[in-house]
This record gives sequence, structure tokens and C-alpha cells, in this order.
Amino acid sequence: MPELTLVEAVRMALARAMEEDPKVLVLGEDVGKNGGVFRATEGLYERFGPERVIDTPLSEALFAGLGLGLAARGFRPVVEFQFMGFIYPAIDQVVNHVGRLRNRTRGRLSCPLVIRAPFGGGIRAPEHHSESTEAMFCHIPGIRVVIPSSPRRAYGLLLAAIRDPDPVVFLEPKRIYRAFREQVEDDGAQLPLDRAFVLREGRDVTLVTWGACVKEALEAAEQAQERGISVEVIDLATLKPYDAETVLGSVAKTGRLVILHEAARTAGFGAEIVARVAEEGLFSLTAPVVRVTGYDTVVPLPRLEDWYFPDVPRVLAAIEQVVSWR
Amino acid sequence: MPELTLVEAVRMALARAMEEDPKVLVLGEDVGKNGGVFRATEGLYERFGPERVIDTPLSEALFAGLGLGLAARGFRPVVEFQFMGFIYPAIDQVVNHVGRLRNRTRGRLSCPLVIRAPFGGGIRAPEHHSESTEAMFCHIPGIRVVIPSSPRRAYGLLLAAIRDPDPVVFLEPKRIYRAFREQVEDDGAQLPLDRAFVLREGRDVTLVTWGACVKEALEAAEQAQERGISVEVIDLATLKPYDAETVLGSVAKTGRLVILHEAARTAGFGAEIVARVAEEGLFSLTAPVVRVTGYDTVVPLPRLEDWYFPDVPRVLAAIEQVVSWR
Amino acid sequence: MRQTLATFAVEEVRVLAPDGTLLPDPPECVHDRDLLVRLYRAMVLTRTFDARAIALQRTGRLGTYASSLGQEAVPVGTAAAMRPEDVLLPAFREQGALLWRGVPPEHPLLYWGGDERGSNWPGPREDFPICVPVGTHAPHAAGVAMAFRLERAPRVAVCVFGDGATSKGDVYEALNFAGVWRLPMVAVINDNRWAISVPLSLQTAAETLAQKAIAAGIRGLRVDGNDVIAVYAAVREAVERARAGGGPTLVECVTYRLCDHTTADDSRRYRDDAEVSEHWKLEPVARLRRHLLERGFWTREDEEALLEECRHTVEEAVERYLATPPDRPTAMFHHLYAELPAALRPQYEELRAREEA
Amino acid sequence: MRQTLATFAVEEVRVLAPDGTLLPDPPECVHDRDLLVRLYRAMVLTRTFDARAIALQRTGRLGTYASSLGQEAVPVGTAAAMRPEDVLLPAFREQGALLWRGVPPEHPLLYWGGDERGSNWPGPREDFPICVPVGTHAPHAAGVAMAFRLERAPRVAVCVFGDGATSKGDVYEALNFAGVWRLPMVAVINDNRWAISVPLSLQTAAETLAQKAIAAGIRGLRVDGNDVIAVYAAVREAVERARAGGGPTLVECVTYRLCDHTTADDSRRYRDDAEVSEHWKLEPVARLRRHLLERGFWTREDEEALLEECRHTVEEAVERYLATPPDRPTAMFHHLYAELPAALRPQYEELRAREEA
Ligand SMILES: Cc1ncc(C[n+]2csc(CCOP(=O)(O)OP(=O)(O)O)c2C)c(N)n1
Ligand SMILES: Cc1ncc(C[n+]2csc(CCOP(=O)(O)OP(=O)(O)O)c2C)c(N)n1
Ligand SMILES: [Mg+2]
Ligand SMILES: [Mg+2]
Repeated sequence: MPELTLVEAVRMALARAMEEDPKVLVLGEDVGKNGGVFRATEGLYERFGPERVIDTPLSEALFAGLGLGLAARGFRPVVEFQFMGFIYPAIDQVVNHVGRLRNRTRGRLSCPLVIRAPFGGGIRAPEHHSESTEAMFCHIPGIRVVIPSSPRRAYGLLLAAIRDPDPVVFLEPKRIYRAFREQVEDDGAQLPLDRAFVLREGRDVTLVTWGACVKEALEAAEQAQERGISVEVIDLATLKPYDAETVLGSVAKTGRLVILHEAARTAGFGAEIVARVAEEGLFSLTAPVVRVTGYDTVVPLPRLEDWYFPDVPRVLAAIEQVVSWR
Repeated sequence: MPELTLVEAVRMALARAMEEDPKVLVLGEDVGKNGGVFRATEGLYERFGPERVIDTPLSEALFAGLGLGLAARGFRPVVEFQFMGFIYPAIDQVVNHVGRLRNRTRGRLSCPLVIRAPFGGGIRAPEHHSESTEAMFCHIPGIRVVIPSSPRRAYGLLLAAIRDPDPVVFLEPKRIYRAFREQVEDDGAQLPLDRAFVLREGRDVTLVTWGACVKEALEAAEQAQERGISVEVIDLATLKPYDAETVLGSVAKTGRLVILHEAARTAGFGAEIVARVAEEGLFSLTAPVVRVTGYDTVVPLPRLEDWYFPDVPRVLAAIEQVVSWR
Repeated sequence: MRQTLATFAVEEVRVLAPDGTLLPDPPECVHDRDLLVRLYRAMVLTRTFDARAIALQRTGRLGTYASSLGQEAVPVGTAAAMRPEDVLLPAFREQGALLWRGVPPEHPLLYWGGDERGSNWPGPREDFPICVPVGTHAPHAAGVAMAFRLERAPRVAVCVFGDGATSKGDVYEALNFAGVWRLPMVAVINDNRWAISVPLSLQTAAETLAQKAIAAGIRGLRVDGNDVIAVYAAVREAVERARAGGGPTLVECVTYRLCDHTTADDSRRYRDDAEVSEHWKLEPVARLRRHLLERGFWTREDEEALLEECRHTVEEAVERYLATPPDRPTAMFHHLYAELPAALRPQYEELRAREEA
Repeated sequence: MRQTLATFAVEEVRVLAPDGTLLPDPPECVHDRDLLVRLYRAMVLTRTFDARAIALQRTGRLGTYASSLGQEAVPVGTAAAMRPEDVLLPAFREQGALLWRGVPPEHPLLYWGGDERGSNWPGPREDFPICVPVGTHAPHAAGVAMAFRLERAPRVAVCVFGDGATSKGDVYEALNFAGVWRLPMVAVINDNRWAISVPLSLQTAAETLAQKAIAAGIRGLRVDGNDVIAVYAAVREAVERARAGGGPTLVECVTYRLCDHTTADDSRRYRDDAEVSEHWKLEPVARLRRHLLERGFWTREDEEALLEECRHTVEEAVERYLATPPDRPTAMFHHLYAELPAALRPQYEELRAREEA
């Protein structure tokens, strides 16, 4: 079984999906000969040709709509936005059409479209290349939002997203595109699109996160263990719809909840998780919830970015805070 | 003192602001001779002329950027989006520029821009004319989000928004544009941009809402009173930044929290309020929180819209639920 | 040194003069009596439908409605130029095209009456639903056309939008992309000179809207949009050229909105009655009727029978519409995803309980 | 009946042939020795700056950087054509324009080095910061130009973007609006034939980018973008026309990206070395040098002195850049709003505590 990075797993899933279904297309800026600026589509152009791997003009507002048109006609377009910072011209299409076509036509037409975008910070990138605005997408009805946090999950979730009959926004944490390798078998097995992953079991604290932050979550859990605190780490993975049962079950056990995400705190997706626990698991909680997040500021340019993004010490401090609360 | 509807109060605030500051401009589709499709700008074109009340082409992606350019040069543009359903082409500008210009230039340039849009449902409008996606805007750093719920608050908050040195997204609940009148003095007095309004004091339940839902909140509170339940109704009014103190203070007193908003539940702004209480007021809570919201579906066309939007019985049921919880 | 690199021309196609007489060099189709009569009938049906829809709205039995009064030649001529297997992507003023394509008239009524089932018509199943956010369906048309290209299917995507829509960036992006891929796509502009209260002069400084095609490197032309034969002939040529691999065309149909923007609008606030009266002289139904009468293709009796028939067709549709009870509220969940995700089940159950109560 | 309604032509302006000789009918400014020398010096400074920035990036002391190698004539010619009181709205490859306008060279280094203070330069204070999201600053330029129009100020907004940006809807919308308002705005295209790996042929089917102006009803023209005199002359004319109330112009400068897209790019993945070599023969610095030498405006000694001077200028800036310690982390809160809202104080205090720890 090959040892792959996350971005290689994305590529393997794309190739697999294109192999098994001739209706799968890849579109976006520089996805062709260049293989994508992160090389996620490397080799696909050579293998599947210019009618299946398509360099679009620099027109983000167009892509999603183009994808919808293709999807409505039975194709399975996978549209790449070069960075999440450049996805916003397409939000109009996502809100007003992509998430609605099936409902609007009462099933007459549908939109099996996948929107891929690298997101998140921590790679010393230029302005607009470090944001995480997944929460904005999670509020849009009729779509799914999926975020992998490891090569294996990237492979299985992306396959599921492409095969799903409805639109999926698939956000790839670029900070861990090449951060580590995992054995990923190219067996075509998909992962469920509405199940959270318990990455580490624990008794004392539930730590919910997704994407690149899973790395800091696991590290913090490890360090907490050394201090005698047992942390359960949940990778939410599918943010919309999300698996509240797993979170609620864990909080019922641990009584303490820490949320970790890179995005700005206010109206971030962490709020949704907390709200759900306050509705359905309130009296499990033995300590106030803590959100460890980016600040409610513009993400700073690289020189200050480390001060912005949650790091292991901040997560650890939150874990200790909820454990020592009384 | 004139008795005004909310939309008339908006108009009075616009006229006042234009009168007192020649740098205030009004731009948008049909804001000129037509006075806006809801007549919010009626009479302004005649009074201030075609260089201050400007009909733009049908180019939403342009408006916000145009407004930024004008604002950076010292104007105070108030840009009207005809309906919130058509604001999305401008989100790119709001996320990537409007909320960042001051920070990006470390104060060298700034963006005192107001973005107005009627929002929300309940007026039997066509598709795309009934959504409330305020939560998406509340996640964007560097801007303010303000939602009035009465003629008086519309007047005072809009004046404050126009005079504020930073960008404000000002969302007007069209369902109550003409639903009732209030005495509003044209005294130029503004209201604070970061203070919630306690519209009704109560002991048993804290009911937090904003915009048109304030109407249902007050009615439900009244009906609850008849059943011996005392409900404190808070109009959040300024959603970003929002006044957590007032909410936390109220929950400390009542021990019970109900959130009411029209928008879809998941990742709606209600989640943020609940999360904040779970962080800073958890042990005040004596009952699980309840969110009364739109469903996580596309807002239905008029024939079914009443089933979608929260109504008084649903709010009342939630109030009774939190009060009777044990 | 200054040298000319490229030159472009915008041409205009006209067939009937405003008085209904034939202009020089008419296209072949003017000899097709049957076609002309069908075009006429479809315009009259559209006008009858619009009038009835407005009456329904005025009496509280329909929501906001956008009439096509005076512009019937654009949707009718466009639809008539298409083949059944082509795909139509309408904006919100193309009831004339929907009816020609075979959409039962109760469906647009249901849609404007606030019922999603109005877009789930029995046929043409592949046509796109009405699009309200202006211009946003142009990228969809490019996508549909691209699908045809990739499938080597001899089919064409035809998209209609207004003069205001030509100011939208997404429309430009779609045309530009259609150029790069030489897509089998035809974009038809219902250039009715107004976008609600905004006159074309505030929409663009371009002398014609047809010249927007030049920016995309595609064909563009202008036709008299009050002349259904001209619209038909020009769109037909464009559609068949696209089908044959000749690439996209932008067709500007110059007409005039004789009605309010929608039932929610009062156009006397922003334009002169005189301007409207002037344009009544150019409108397409009377023009074609004059022409047909002149050529002996049509009689007063035909006219009376047609009016009666249209009234009857529309009335039956109205009855079916009014007799259709609202859908079940839980329908809002049923069609959100192919299968209801488990996470949504509690909300669904809550609604179902309310529905059943 | 078919008749021609309007015709359009796209003209090209050239001054120097690739070998540096003058083409017929040169503009007045070719007699301005001082100007030509200043243009040349600015291009060499830009090239020196780019090379040094890349070296800094390669050694881990600068972030991703976009060189303007081979395209120096576009930003330099554009900036030289502006007056100090005009406002520049650059994209991300216009360091040559920033430097000409008086931005201290350490500022772009700070910006690309990841420090917001890089955009808070001492002058020109009213110029806009570097814009990374492609084309999104075109609407800003329209806004700035509109402000000038409303103030009756004889000033012009000049905006620069790439060939790829011409596919963006917001660029089209801004040009279209500029047309309606006859704004004092000039949009300059750095048409370097590539948008990262996407060649112009996949960007648009339009034969020229200048013709995009036709859709907006504004003036458009093409210039040889490897000829700084042509760029200067064309933009100068456009800027002065705009200042005089003559409306906006779109100027396409055809050049070539001799470098990678940015330091994060490897252009050998998608284009032939042969193509690049061919274009080295056209590049603007050698061309103007040849011309200056030919006319006796420049000597080998001048050249050596200039290179030394540029190295010195850049080195001093690099030293100032490297000697600038990072800003205080809490700066991210200080400039978010004019005044920090009370609601943000707890987050601010948290960061301050970390900063002070
Ligand atoms: C993106 C968008 N902005 C605004 C609106 C509101 N609106 C509906 S129709 C219309 C004018 C459309 O003008 P035009 O494109 O000329 O079409 P017409 O109505 O004249 O047929 C406007 C502004 C909308 N539906 N979509
Ligand atoms: C809206 C947007 N989409 C994508 C990107 C990523 N990106 C950066 S530069 C670039 C290509 C720009 O091409 P062009 O406009 O020709 O300018 P050039 O880089 O050639 O100067 C792309 C796709 C971006 N910055 N902004
Ligand atoms: Mg129109
Ligand atoms: Mg380029």
C-alpha cells in the first residue's frame, strides 16, 4: 500500500473517480498541464486529456455555474478553486442555484457538483491565501461541506463526495497537504459523508475539531495525557450535515467540551457545535465550554500569522481550563 | 413628532445624513427616480440630485467595490442592494476588501461604507426574496452588522452606521417595513452600534432575537405573561460586534434562554449567542437552550412559507419548554 | 506608428416594417404561411396568458408577476427557432417561450403562485427552470452547451436575459467562455430598454448590446425585437450555426416593455406615458396581424376564433392552477437532497408533526 | 434586411521596433532625452529590484514574490504617464510603478515579506495598496474616478491588471460603469500572454484584449508593451484625455512574462523554453538601451554607473527591510476598526497577554 500525503491522496481519489466514471470532469485554473498550483491534479491532464481536465479562464463566478450546467446534464464536475480566498465570486451560484436546483425543480434536475478548494493558514502564504470561512458555507441549505484531515480520509471522503448525487463543498487543509504520510489503499472505498471520526478516545475532555487543526488537537491530547488528562479527539470531517450524535455522546461521557478551529471565532462553525450541546447535552457539561479559534480579526500576513492561529499551547491551556474548572 | 413606518424612518435617516454631510451618497438599482423598490429612497433624487442619488447598472459585484473606492476617497456611500438574495455577488468585495482596507493599509486608507439590503421573508415574495443570511456576514472581520427592528431604531442605527468610520452592513427586515408606526423625531440622534435593546424585562426566560422576529417575540412574551411566565425580550440589533453582556446578564437572572431567528438553524447567528452563553454563563442555565429558527432547507415559495418561518405558537412552545424543563 | 489591427461591425436584421410590410431581402421563412400563423398564435396566447395572470395577481390569487406585454416576439421567436432537443434557459419573462416549448400553462402559474411544483413540468423535462437572479443562468447555459460539446450531441443551449443582465459580470464571463470553447450556445437579449426604472443609457455606454459579443470574440447581431419573423430568422440561423459547430452567438432583440416591470412596479413613476404610447405603434402582435391580413394568411374570423381559443386554453389552465392544493409542507425536505440526511430527520419530524396536527 | 449599425476598429501603437530603431510617426516625447533616460533608469531599477527580491525569497527571507521580468515597460511607462495627484491602483506585479511613484522600495519588500506596514508607505499616500484577488480592484478604480468626477477634480484613477483579469466579470462591470459615467479612469492591461499556466488562447477568443472596451462603449487600444515609449505615450494620451473629461480608456500592453508566474511557480511545466527565448529578443530594457545608445543618449559608462546605483538603492532598501522587526501582534486589532469595539477587548487582552509573556 502506498504511503501518501494528503494532496497525493486527493489526486489518487480524483484519478480513481475519473477512471470509474467517464462523466467525472476536473475544471479550474491551472488544473491542466500545470497540475494545479498544489499539484492536486498532476498527471490527470496527460492521462485523461483536455476534454476531462479543463483549464478555465480566470472567472470564478463562472465555474460554479458552469459546473451546475454540466452537473444538471449528468456530468460529475469537480471544480477547483485555487484558494478559498478566491471562492467568493462563486458564492452567489452556491447560495442561489447549486444548493437549490433539486429542490427548485422538485427533483426534475439535480446538481452532483464538487467544489474543491485549499483553505486555511500556516504556510506563510501571501494575503488572501490563509483564510477559513467554512462556516459561511455550512449555513447554505442543500449542500454538503466536507473537510478531510488525513490522507486516508481525504481519499475516502473525496470519492464519496464525487459519487454523491448532491453538491459538496470539499475544503482541503493546505497546511497538511504534505505534512505527513499515511498508507492509503486505492481500493475505491468511500467514507460516509455524515459521520465524525473519533481519532482518540478519552474520558475527561471532548475536543472537537476538523481539518489541519486535528494535528494540534492530537498533539495537545498527547501532552495532556502526560499530565494525566484523558482527551477524546473528534474530527468532525463532515460539517454539513454534521454528526451531532458522536459529539453529544462524547460530551455525555466527558462532561467537558473544547472546540478548536482556525477560523475567526464569531459565528464560526464552532458556535454551532456548542449550541447543539447546549440544546441537547447541556447537563452533561460540568465546565463551561471553551472555543480555541482564530481571533475576530483579518488573518495577519505571515510575520504575525503564528500569533493568530491556535497552537498546541493554546489548546492545552483550554484543556486544562475545562478540567480544572470548578 | 411624525408617526413613521420603518421604511419611512430609513428614508428620514438617509435624508438627514445627506443633509448634514455632503459626502453622503446613495447608490443602487432603482434608487433614483423610482425611489427604490420599497421606496426607501423616495424623494431623495428630487432633493439631492443625480450626483448624490445614483442609479447604478445592474452590477452587484461592482457596487461594493465602487463604494469602497468612493469611501476611500472620503465619501460616505450608502449602497442599496435591492434584496439580500442579490447581495452575494458582492461578498467577494466585502470579505476581501471592504473589511480589510483599514487593516491592510494600517490606517492609511479606510472604508466608511454602508451596505443596505432588505432581508427576510413573510411577504409572499418570489423566489430569492425571502432569505436571511446575516450569519454569513457576521463571520467577516472588519465590518459591522446591524439590524433594526422598529422605526425608531432604524433611524438611530442607520444614522450611526452612516457616521461610523468603518463599513456597516445594514439589513432591513422588509416584513416590518410597513407593519407598524412609531413616533420618530428627526433630531439626528444616533443609537449606539454595539448595544442590545431590552425591549421587555422579565424574570423567567431570556428571549434573544433581532429584526422582524422581534414582533413575534413580543407577542409570544405577552401571551406567556398571560400564562404566568415572565419573558425578557432582547433585540440584539447590532450583531457584529454584538452585546454579549446584556444577554449574559439577562440569562444570569432568568436561567433560561430561547433564541429566535428566521434564518436556517445550522450555523445561524443564534448558534453564536448560545455558544457565548455556554462559555461565560453556563451555570446560570437551568434548562437546555432552545433555538426557534427556520429549517435547514431552502426557504419555500409563498404557498409553504408560513410553515418555514417561526411563528408565535412555535416561540411560545419553546418558552414553555424551557420553563417546564426539569 | 498607429495601425489598425482588427475591425468589427454590428449588423441589424429586420424583416417587417412597423406597418407590417415586408422590407427588402426577406428570409426564406416568410413564405412559410404555417410558420407565420403559428408564430402569431403563440404571441396572442402569450398576451392572453399575461393578461389573465395579472388579473389573478390583482385579485390576490397570484404572487408578483412579470408580464411580457409588447415583447412577445422575443420569447416566441426564440423558442420557435429551437429544436425540441435543444435546451432553453429562461429568465423570468419568457412565458411565451415556455408555452411554445410545451410547458403546460398551469406550471408558470403555479410557480408565480408560490409553488415549487410549477418548475417540475412534465415536458420539456430538460429545460431549465425560471431564473430570478438576473443573469446568473448564463453560466448554466455555458455548462449545458459544454455538456453537448463533450457528448458530441448536435444540441444547442439557448439562454434569454434582459438588457439589464448585460451589465452583469457573470453574463460576460459566460459569453467569454463560450467563445473560448466555441460552445453551441445562443444568448438572446430581450432588450426592452428598461431594467425596472433604469433606462439603457444608464446601463451602458455601448451603442448596441450586440457589440458586447466583440469582447468575447463571438458573433453578435441585432434584430428588430418587435418583429417575430426577424427574431425567428436570426435565432434560427444562430442556433443552426451553433449546432453545426460554428460557435456561439449573442442576439440582441430590440423591443420595448409596454407593461410595468412586474405587478409590484408602477412605471409611471419613472417614464413618460408619451414614450410608452410611441412604442405601442411598434408592437409585434398588431404588426404581424397586419402583415398576415395583408397577405391573406389571416381573417377577422380566424382572429375571433383564436382569441376564443386562447381564452379557453388559459382559463382551463387557471382552473387547474386554482384547483391545485398546496404541496405538503414536508416537501421542503423531500427534495433538498436525493436522500434526507439523518441529521435533518429531527427537523423533518418536527415539521411533519406540525403538518399532521 | 440587413444593415450595418456600427463599426469599430482596434488600433495598435508602436514607437520602437524590436531592434530599437524608431518606427514612422513617433510621438513628440521621443525628443525628450531626459524622459527617455528616466524611463530607462526606472526599468533597470525595477529589474534590479526584482532580481534581489527573488534572491531574498530563495534564501528564505521573503515570501512568495511576483517578478515583472520582461514586463517592466508596462508599470514604468504607466506610472510615468501619470501626474503625482493621480491615483494608482496596482495589481501585484507593478513594483516598477510603485517605485516610480515614490514608494520606498523597502515597502513592497515588507509587504511580500509578510508585514502589513508594507502597504502603509509614506507616499504617495492616496495610492491604493497591492491587490491580490485578480481584477477586484477595477471597481475600486471606478469608485476613485467617480469621486474625482463628483469633486470636479482634474485627477485620474489608473488601474493595472493582467490578461487573465480581463476574464473577470468585475473588471467588465467596472469598465462598463466607467463608460456610463465617462469616468476619468484608465485601465492598463499587462498582457503578458499567460495567467500562471493558462495561455491567452484559453482565456478568451477575442483577437485582442483592447476590444473588450467595445463592450463597455469606451475607447480601447493596443500598444507594444515591450516598448516603454509606446506605453508612456498611449497611457499619457489616455490619462490626459480622461482628465479633460474625455472618458475612460482601456490600454492593452502586449508583453511577455519572461519569468515564472511567482517564486512558487515553475513555468517549465507548461511552456516551452523556445517560446521564452524567442521573447527575450523583444524585451523592453535591451530595446530601449539600444535606442539610447544609438542616439547617443546613453553610454557604456552611464550603464555601469546606473547598475551600481540601482544595486546600491536596492541594497539599502533590503537592509532597511531586514532590519525592521515584526510589528506587535496586537497591531492586528489596532487597525481593524477606527476604534476597537468593546466586544473585541477580551480577545485583544488575551493576545496582549501572550504578546507580553
Ligand atoms: C442579480 C439581481 N439583482 C437585482 C434583481 C432585482 N431585479 C429583478 S428584475 C430587475 C431588472 C432586470 O432588468 P432586465 O435585465 O433588463 O430584464 P427585464 O426585467 O427588463 O426583462 C432587477 C434589478 C435581481 N432579480 N437579480
Ligand atoms: C480571483 C483570483 N483568482 C485566482 C487567483 C490566483 N492567481 C493569482 S495570479 C493568477 C493569474 C493572473 O493572471 P494575469 O491576470 O494574467 O496576471 P499575471 O499574473 O500574468 O500578471 C491567479 C490565477 C487570484 N489571485 N485571484
Ligand atoms: Mg430590460
Ligand atoms: Mg498574465
